[in-house]
Amino acid sequence: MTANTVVGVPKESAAGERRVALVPKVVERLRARNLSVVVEPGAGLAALIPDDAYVHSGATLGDPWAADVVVKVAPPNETEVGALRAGSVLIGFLAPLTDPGKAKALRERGVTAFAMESIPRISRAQSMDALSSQANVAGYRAAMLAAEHLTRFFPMLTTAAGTVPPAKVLVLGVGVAGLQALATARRLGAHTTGYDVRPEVADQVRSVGAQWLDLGIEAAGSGGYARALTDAEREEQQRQLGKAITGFDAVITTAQVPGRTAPTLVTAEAVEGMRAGSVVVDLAGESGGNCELTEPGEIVVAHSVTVASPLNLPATMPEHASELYARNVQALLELLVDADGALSVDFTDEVVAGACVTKEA
Amino acid sequence: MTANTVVGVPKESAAGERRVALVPKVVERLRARNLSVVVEPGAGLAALIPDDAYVHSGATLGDPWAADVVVKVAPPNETEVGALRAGSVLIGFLAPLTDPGKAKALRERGVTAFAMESIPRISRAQSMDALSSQANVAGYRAAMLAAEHLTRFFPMLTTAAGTVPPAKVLVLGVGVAGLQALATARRLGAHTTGYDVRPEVADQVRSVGAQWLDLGIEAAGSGGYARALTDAEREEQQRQLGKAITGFDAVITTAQVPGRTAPTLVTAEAVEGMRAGSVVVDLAGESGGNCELTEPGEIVVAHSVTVASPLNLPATMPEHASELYARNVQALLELLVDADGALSVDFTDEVVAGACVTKEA
Amino acid sequence: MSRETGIQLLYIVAFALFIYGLMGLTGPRTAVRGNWIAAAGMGVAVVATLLTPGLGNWWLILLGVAIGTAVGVPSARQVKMTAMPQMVALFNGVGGGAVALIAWVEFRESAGFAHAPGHVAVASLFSAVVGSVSFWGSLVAYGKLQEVITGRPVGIGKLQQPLNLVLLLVSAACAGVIIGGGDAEVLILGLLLSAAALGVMVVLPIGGADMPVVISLLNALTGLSAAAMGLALDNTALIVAGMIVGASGTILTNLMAKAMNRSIPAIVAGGFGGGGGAGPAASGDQTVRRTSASDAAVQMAYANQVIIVPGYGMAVAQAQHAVRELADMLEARGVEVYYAIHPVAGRMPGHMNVLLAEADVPYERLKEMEDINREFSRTDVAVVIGANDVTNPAARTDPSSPIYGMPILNVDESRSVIVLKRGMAPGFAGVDNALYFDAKTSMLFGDAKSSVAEVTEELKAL
Amino acid sequence: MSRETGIQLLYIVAFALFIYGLMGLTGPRTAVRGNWIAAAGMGVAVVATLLTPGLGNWWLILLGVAIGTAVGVPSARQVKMTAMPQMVALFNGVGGGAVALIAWVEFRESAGFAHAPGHVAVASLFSAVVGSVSFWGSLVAYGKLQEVITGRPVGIGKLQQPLNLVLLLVSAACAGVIIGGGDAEVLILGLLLSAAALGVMVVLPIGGADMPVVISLLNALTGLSAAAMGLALDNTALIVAGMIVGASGTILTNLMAKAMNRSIPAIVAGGFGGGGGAGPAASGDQTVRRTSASDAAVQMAYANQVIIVPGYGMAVAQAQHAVRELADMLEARGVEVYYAIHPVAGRMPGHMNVLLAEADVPYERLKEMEDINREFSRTDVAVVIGANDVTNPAARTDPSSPIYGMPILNVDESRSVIVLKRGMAPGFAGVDNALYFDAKTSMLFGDAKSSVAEVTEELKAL
Amino acid sequence: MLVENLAVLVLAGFVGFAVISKVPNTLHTPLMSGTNAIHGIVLLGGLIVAGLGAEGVLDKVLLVIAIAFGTINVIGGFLVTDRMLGMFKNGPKRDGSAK
Amino acid sequence: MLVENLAVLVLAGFVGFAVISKVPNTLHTPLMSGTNAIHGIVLLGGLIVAGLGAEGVLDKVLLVIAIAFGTINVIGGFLVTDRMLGMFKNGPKRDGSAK
Ligand SMILES: NC(=O)c1ccc[n+]([C@@H]2O[C@H](COP(=O)([O-])OP(=O)(O)OC[C@H]3O[C@@H](n4cnc5c(N)ncnc54)[C@H](OP(=O)(O)O)[C@@H]3O)[C@@H](O)[C@H]2O)c1
Ligand SMILES: NC(=O)c1ccc[n+]([C@@H]2O[C@H](COP(=O)([O-])OP(=O)(O)OC[C@H]3O[C@@H](n4cnc5c(N)ncnc54)[C@H](OP(=O)(O)O)[C@@H]3O)[C@@H](O)[C@H]2O)c1
Ligand SMILES: NC(=O)c1ccc[n+]([C@@H]2O[C@H](COP(=O)([O-])OP(=O)(O)OC[C@H]3O[C@@H](n4cnc5c(N)ncnc54)[C@H](O)[C@@H]3O)[C@@H](O)[C@H]2O)c1
Ligand SMILES: NC(=O)c1ccc[n+]([C@@H]2O[C@H](COP(=O)([O-])OP(=O)(O)OC[C@H]3O[C@@H](n4cnc5c(N)ncnc54)[C@H](O)[C@@H]3O)[C@@H](O)[C@H]2O)c1
Repeated sequence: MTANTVVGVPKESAAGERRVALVPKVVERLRARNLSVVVEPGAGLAALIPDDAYVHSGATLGDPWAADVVVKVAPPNETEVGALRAGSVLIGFLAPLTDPGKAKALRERGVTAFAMESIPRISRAQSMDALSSQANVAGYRAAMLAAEHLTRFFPMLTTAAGTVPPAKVLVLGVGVAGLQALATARRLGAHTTGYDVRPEVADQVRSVGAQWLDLGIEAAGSGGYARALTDAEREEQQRQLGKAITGFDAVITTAQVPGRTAPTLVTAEAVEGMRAGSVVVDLAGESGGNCELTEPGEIVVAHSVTVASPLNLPATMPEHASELYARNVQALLELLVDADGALSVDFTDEVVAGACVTKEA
Repeated sequence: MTANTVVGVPKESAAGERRVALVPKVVERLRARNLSVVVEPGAGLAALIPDDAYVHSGATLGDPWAADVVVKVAPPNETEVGALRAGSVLIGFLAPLTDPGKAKALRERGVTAFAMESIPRISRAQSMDALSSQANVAGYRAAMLAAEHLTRFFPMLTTAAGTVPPAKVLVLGVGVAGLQALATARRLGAHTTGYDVRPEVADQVRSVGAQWLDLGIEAAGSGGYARALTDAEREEQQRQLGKAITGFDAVITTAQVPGRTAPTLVTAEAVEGMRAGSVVVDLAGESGGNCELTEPGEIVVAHSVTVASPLNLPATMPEHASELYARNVQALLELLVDADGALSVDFTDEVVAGACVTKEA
Repeated sequence: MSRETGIQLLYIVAFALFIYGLMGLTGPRTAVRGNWIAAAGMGVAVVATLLTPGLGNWWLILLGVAIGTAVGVPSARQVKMTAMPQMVALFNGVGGGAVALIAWVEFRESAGFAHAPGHVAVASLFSAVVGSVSFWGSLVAYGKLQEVITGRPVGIGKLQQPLNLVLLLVSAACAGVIIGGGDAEVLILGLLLSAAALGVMVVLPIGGADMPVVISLLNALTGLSAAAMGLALDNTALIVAGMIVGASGTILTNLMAKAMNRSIPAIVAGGFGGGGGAGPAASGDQTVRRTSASDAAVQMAYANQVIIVPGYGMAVAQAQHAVRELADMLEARGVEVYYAIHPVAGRMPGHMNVLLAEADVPYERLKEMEDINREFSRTDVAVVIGANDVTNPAARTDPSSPIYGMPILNVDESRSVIVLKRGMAPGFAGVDNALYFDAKTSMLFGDAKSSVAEVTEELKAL
Repeated sequence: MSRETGIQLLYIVAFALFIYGLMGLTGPRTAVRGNWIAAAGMGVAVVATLLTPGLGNWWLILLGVAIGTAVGVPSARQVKMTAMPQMVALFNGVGGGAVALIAWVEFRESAGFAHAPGHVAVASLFSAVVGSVSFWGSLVAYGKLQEVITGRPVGIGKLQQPLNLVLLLVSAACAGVIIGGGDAEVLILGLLLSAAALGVMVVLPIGGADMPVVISLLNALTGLSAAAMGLALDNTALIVAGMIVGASGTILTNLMAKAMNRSIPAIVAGGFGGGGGAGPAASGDQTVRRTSASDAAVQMAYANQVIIVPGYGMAVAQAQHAVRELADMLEARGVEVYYAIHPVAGRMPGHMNVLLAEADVPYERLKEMEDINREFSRTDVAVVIGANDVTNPAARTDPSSPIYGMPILNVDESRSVIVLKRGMAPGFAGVDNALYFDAKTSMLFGDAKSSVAEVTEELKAL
Repeated sequence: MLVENLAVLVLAGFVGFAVISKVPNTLHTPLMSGTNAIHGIVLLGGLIVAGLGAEGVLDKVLLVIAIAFGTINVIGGFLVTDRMLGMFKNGPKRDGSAK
Repeated sequence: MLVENLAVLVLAGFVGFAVISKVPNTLHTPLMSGTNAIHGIVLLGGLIVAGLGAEGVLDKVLLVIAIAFGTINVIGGFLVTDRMLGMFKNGPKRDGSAK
């Protein structure tokens, strides 16, 4: 490995992906750590970051694929895998659990790859936790999306033309995204309620001023995640949720179990029970959705209820989403290089080991 | 005039108009006042109100144009004017100041027409003030729209991946819509500032927790409205605003002077001065817009700044917008009928006289 | 133990009961009990005195007590609540009168204090002067409050002060001559009469609104005269009781004056007017009643139901958090609190909702106009915070008013109304509000945020 | 005016100064002045006494005063701040000792109070007993605090109470015989010694943590003995001063016991342990220091800069509005207040921002970790409200900790730390926090919202 | 004797001062009325002077008036105070139920 | 005489009681120390008994000790209290600037 490692930032190729892996502010910081940054021309345009800004912060424009370390947001497509230099390092979301083929291709290419989603969620690695940072954006946007599609006000308003009651918002699955969705909806004046299968979430739900919906089903898994429910539990949950959901104007679902398809929480019947004009925002679309009527990436209207399943919400707020992601990447990069900016990867480190999906043989 | 006046509710024909002039709740109340209501099938669909709901509340489905009183939201198009029965009464937004031809056509048709926007803004008539009720919806949606198009967060968030500062939102022209936009943006966590030419607005701006931008130009007109600025004042205003706007992430403009084209507050130059990714939401598009780059009804991106000029924001939240509008209409109707539900219009009443644009000869 | 000692011990018990009772009187919870404890002390003191060896003239004593009881009990029982202040003035006056009379008799009995030690004469004469001032001053105060005499200041202008000084000097001169050995009855009469004139002259020029402070001051003076009489008679109970009343009465007078924004010297100098504590801008001849944060606090604390009526002023003051805190505090005391949200309160639709949501007021506590209007007649206190037009009864009653026909919140139906605003300025519609001149309305002037905070603080102290 | 009268008047002046000084001592603003006013009163009293006609034995007096000054001044000047409590105990003890000795001398000089009125004997003997108890009890208290004697309770178990009773009865019996006419010196010696043994026996079984309450109690007793001596010597100054100390000391003892969650009877019965006011769940042998709302309030009120560190507990308690109010109050007093926002405080990114924005905390007051970490060393008080992991120094120092490597807020660098939480439960990471056992940390246990509200209330009372 | 009385006087003054430090405005009037009743203690003076010998008719008349005055002050004072305080009791009737 | 003294005693008790009603915990220790200094007034007893005649040597010795004790109590008490209170003064130095 040579000193002064070069970091390449390609333009994202996935449809609708407006994020970029590094932002100028972070480029500056990496420069201070003796790293060179090569940015593909136009890489930041979708996030409204002009090339100038990168140059200004000390990056050069050029071919990112020739770099020692390539940092991306979305997993590389086949062409991009092919463009990677053998022996180089790739950092980005790599979907190792849902798309194991990608890891294989990378291994074959002789690339050392670190998946952002595999970084262990331990205290020390919080600054690299891109799942959290992007889920946070997604939660905020989900609440906005619900407000946008609802034909009603979120806040209560007493006016000369009558009083509008506050919208009732239910969040199913209260992880990082769910909490932020609850908090944002409440800020807008909605009456918020949260539900999860992990019992410790009750306090967290209350801590953002929301109410806790208790269905009596507990399913805490390991590492702060939930476990999958048994069939009996699932049925009971659907039945009870179906009843509860009727009273809500907007339902935001974020329930996921790592590496599995998302549990179905909102049945077609439950949607039918909702008032006309209500909204379901399903953030679990990528893993199949929490709502039976979800068509990932689409907005469908059924029984006058809007069911939206945006696939990549963080990309709809590209500037801050990129900025937060870039900071995560920066924290990981700083773990991988020494003081001189030379790559020096310690594979015994818990974080490095956890994140690494393939290693140059 | 016969007892038991029939009120007709047609389906709105204007493009993008999702509102409806009466909602089931209000139909019920009118029934209690001895009025019959005929609803055109499908009239409520765009607002996600099924025909059933109307029938359930006591309306009949049928031809609304044969009714004694036709209530609409948007001004009637030529066909609709033709469908009106001579001697009938029409209530709705009629744009009397900007489209005097419509009044003429209605007069020729022998219709008595009341324009919702002409109802005097006096205390007693507040419950009929559809300008306020719809401006309120528009202000709320404008803030949401700004948040949606901004590539950044509205609220400040300190996270493991860095701190995001609160968005700075400036509202130019702080009438009803402007105040609600300020309040909504602030709820979402933005740092808000308001500007207007009427000096009494300063306190109102502060009363929703926003800051007051003082440029030293005062132009209070009559009836609580602003007067048009002189040329010198306009230039001075544009110059100063141009400087101030640079520092804001989102600018929402609502400045209007009744019956005139909207003043230009945000020059092309000012837009150029804004940070990439910033947003201008121009609510004055209908009367030409407050921003030089505004294309009414369009979303344009110039110098990486999004300039959105939604034309009929209340229609994007049809259920509550319709409900509030229907309440306004109901209040006016109640003024026009006697206890038996017979039409009995007192043209000496200040409100009735003000609202009336043509009278059956 | 000698009988003397026993009497002295009883006196100690008596004043201990006075003090204990008085401590009770300073808190609303213990006040009733405190009053009766003090009364028990009085009983002990009277019994102790009656045990004095060699006491005679029983029929005299009995007669006096019987007359006193016959007059005192019914008048105390039957006086109307509204006439309480003048009753207190009267009771205070007769107390002062008793002191003056006793001093007079002592003078006569002792041939002008011929053989008494110097301090006895001084103390007796002091009590005579103060007692007489107190008696006549109280009578004038009574007359003013009872409207027997005009409530407006009556004075002789610039000459007032010199005249009062002359009267004071005359009584002092009489006293001096008596102490110096004079024993002519005219001396004591001169002393009593000049003191009487002084009492009348000092109180006459003071306006009716300031009377409570004046009565309190005379009360403290009567206390001091009692203490002086105690010194003259070498009676501990009198000394302690009189002095306690003198000291606590002085503090109390000060507190009262402060609560009314008056200074005692200014009041006594007779500079103040007859308006009933008029607000800063009483419109026309109508007067408004001011209240203080602590009074407002007590009123709310002992209410069953309080309705808060927020308006544009609350928004301008950004007082929403303070208001929420006040409501919390009241609820913790068991008071039912609701917020009456008028549809056009503030300056934009839903203005109050936005603010109250920010302050995290539970939705269930917010009541719409139609719902809450039924509640006002069942409400003890309506607290109007920076709202004006939306509470203006002119909207119901005055067809010429620009707000005629606008539905309003019927705050005037509640048992009492407290209005928080900065001054008497009108609201958006620019019209005066008759509510402010209603007898059951009291105004707490000041920025809404600070006023609410003050009330909250007072509540905590209760 | 006779010299006697003059002396008496001086005594009145003296105790008036005591009372006035004591009133000053009850508020932090006026305390220093109050202390010197009381001292001035003491000067007046001493001068008045020295004016007593016929006073002799001047060299004796001079010698005593000289010795006292020579011992008292340097020890008061040089004692370390941390040793203040035992110093107070010592000073109190010698006061009690003085009383006992004087009573003894009086006994000897008057041949067993042969010709004195009954109450003089009673009062003298009472002062002797109480003085002796106070002297020896204080010495033991001193020894415990100075760690000359073990701080842990030393007792003889079940026999303690009966033994103490016997000792009390013995001294009472001696007193009885003396009053009955006995004049053998052995009687007074027996009385003094049994009282001495009683003092030792009562204090020995009490743990070091309760010593402040015990000292206060002994202080009140010494006051009473002084008052008794005043009765015996017919000296008003002694009576008033002694009684004031006796009464105020009793109340103070009660207040202190309440603040420490102790009951006086329980303490005196010797039921309590030696731990230094241990928290509810001191981990291992480490102890935490509890504080009270009022102490926390004083600490914050007199700080130049306070940093508030909010965490998940603030969110759970929904204490954001209360915290904002506290900060406002501090700022109104001129204290600089900042909020230190840790990037992962709470349970979601930006958790604290959302809450503090709801409470309308100005953005300028929110400080990010990197910025505020430089400030802690300049900060008087860091107030940690329901935060735990984000303040845990183990993240810097203990590589085996699950939070090792996480950047934290350096609250431990500030001059003092107040932690508000419900108990000793760990945070999200499940690890103990060494911060809580730090000498400069004090814990205010309870729900964050109510604790903050209490502190605010105390602040208002300051 | 005088001096002892002075001591008592001063102490009583302090007591009065210390007791009435901060009372809610609403209690001002009842408190004034209560202290008013207490200084009805002047009745004692009347009793003593009358009981230990009053000779002339005028003296007797004056004393009867004085005693009657004192009695009115005492009895009326306490009764009126009690009535005033009664008004407060109506309010806090649910006081027990509140925390 | 005794009875008058008792009156004084009772009144002084009330004063002590009324003055110390509610003090912040932080002032407990200085307040205790301050009252401690005040009861150093027992020094007066020593002065009187010594000054009005003590004959035996033992008596004299005892009295010197008593006076010394009293002096220590007074002087030490006030000084220590002042030092304790000095710690408070460091804090509120900007008190003037605050409102
Ligand atoms: N809601 C809407 O959509 C809307 C829109 C436009 C107009 N309006 C009109 O606005 C009015 C609303 O009625 P309202 O009762 O809410 O308000 P208002 O009638 O305007 O009265 C507000 C009162 O608050 C007081 N105030 C102002 N600042 C204050 C402060 N800092 N602290 C304490 N008091 C303060 C003012 O009196 P001082 O100056 O004496 O303190 C004023 O009288 C109606 O007339 C309504 O028609 C409403
Ligand atoms: N911000 C994020 O995105 C995020 C996400 C997931 C996890 N985390 C983790 O969460 C932790 C956050 O640290 P933190 O210091 O904010 O919180 P913390 O370490 O979880 O500690 C919170 C403390 O608050 C106390 N508490 C709870 N309820 C309370 C109440 N009602 N009143 C008073 N105290 C109360 C608890 O102690 P008692 O029970 O004794 O009162 C507890 O020790 C970090 O470990 C972080 O890694 C953060
Ligand atoms: N240690 C750290 O510093 C750290 C950092 C970030 C997140 N975390 C924790 O990680 C955890 C997971 O967060 P996430 O947002 O990635 O979760 P996620 O996206 O995996 O799942 C979202 C939520 O869905 C819930 N869920 C799963 N199945 C469900 C079902 N059948 N019904 C209802 N709810 C169901 C889960 O419990 C979870 O709360 C959280 O507890 C979070 O606090 C910890
Ligand atoms: N009496 C009532 O009950 C009642 C009811 C509703 C509204 N109103 C009042 O009516 C008034 C108008 O409200 P609206 O929302 O219909 O106003 P609008 O839509 O006509 O105008 C919006 C705002 O633009 C401002 N503006 C105009 N020219 C400007 C310029 N060159 N620069 C900057 N700002 C400019 C105006 O002052 C106004 O505040 C408000 O004051 C409102 O309070 C009164």
